[in-house]
Amino acid sequence: MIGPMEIMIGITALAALFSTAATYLAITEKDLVKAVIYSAIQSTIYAFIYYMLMAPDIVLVYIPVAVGLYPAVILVLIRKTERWEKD
Amino acid sequence: MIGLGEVQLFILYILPVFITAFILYTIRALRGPSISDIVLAVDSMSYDLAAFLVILAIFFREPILIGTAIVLALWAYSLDIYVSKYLEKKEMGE
Amino acid sequence: MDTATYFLYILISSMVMNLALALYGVFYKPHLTKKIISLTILGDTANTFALIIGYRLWPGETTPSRPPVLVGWTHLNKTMLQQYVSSAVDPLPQALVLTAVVIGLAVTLFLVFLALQIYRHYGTLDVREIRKLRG
Amino acid sequence: MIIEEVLVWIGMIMVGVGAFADLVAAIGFNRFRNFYLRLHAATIGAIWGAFLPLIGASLLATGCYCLGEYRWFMAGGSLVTAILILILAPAGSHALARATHRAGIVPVEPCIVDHLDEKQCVSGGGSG
Repeated sequence: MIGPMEIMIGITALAALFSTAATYLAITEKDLVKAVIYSAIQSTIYAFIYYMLMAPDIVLVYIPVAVGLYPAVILVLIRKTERWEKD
Repeated sequence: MIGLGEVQLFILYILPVFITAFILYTIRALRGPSISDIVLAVDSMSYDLAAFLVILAIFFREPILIGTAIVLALWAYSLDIYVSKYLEKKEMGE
Repeated sequence: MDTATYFLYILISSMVMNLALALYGVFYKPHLTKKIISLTILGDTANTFALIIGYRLWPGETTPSRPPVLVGWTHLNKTMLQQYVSSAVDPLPQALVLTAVVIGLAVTLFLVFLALQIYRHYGTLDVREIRKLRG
Repeated sequence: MIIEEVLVWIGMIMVGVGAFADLVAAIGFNRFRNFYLRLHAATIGAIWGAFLPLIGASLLATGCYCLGEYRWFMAGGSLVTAILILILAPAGSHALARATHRAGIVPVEPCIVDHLDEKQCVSGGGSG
């Protein structure tokens, strides 16, 4: 039986599957700048999951921290150190 | 007179189009060959996700859920600017 | 099994996979920047588990569960309050997560500047080479 | 009472057109083969896919009495988001394209002349 509740939780589960793919690419990427941006994709999908779990105040705090500030800070770190991860 | 039931039914019918679009955006964002492709895809995906969040707030009938869309749009733009400044080989403060 | 429960199991399984991948990144990746990125993913996944604990399924067939923010309190009567309490999600894990996100930001900033000082002192960020250089 | 119904109909049509434009932009993201070609798809996705349904959602929330007393708050929030996206999306795309061309990480493939940097111009790049 598929109603509106099943559709909404199904969308959340689909977003969670894509977040797993983004996490896998972020962990196994050699280029660290690409890894940071894959982490930003994962953060966007997590913000959508928080929205669907009915937590709008968490979304309001989580988006500036995880989409805005984490990539900025880690890009400053990569700029000042090294970009490629050696095998 | 159009009630809430018709609007909710319309949003349920329009939902698979949005879901297909987001799946295609995420595929391009995950297999983009260069950094610019990934950032452009996640940027467009964030703007469309903001519109989708507003439509879902109308579906859920919750006015407190509106404020998340404006935050998402603003900080996706800031991600653009950070990566552009990194690619132009400048320091972050200039 | 119910369909909604099945989808919830898919959601929780994906979160467990994310947790395993982030732990693999923290333990086995030799580069310090990759360790910091994995640590942020680990913290976010733990926060998501706390939110899934506080979630509640929809009380009716077409009435969704509501966020724990009381809107429209100027003309409030008892039946509205009863309906609100019977359909709102748990606010306590959301308050805890709200603190944990900000503390995670502070910890990540501290680790980033620690890594920067390590690079200035040793000239590399690879853990194996730092261990070699110590003796 | 007729004006609210007209507002709800216009809003629903705008949301439908926005969803269709979203699908077109997503297909374009997967079909184009170069970064500078994908910028066109990004334009469609930002203006027709995000600005238009937000304006439509604002009109829909204004006209629908069933949303309760706080429908003006919902309409104002979506209107402000729409205007911000209209300002910010072209600025972000332009900054990203400029940075990409200066860094030179993507070759300009279907190219006839490039006045900014002649070395990036790949001539004879097929039928673009």
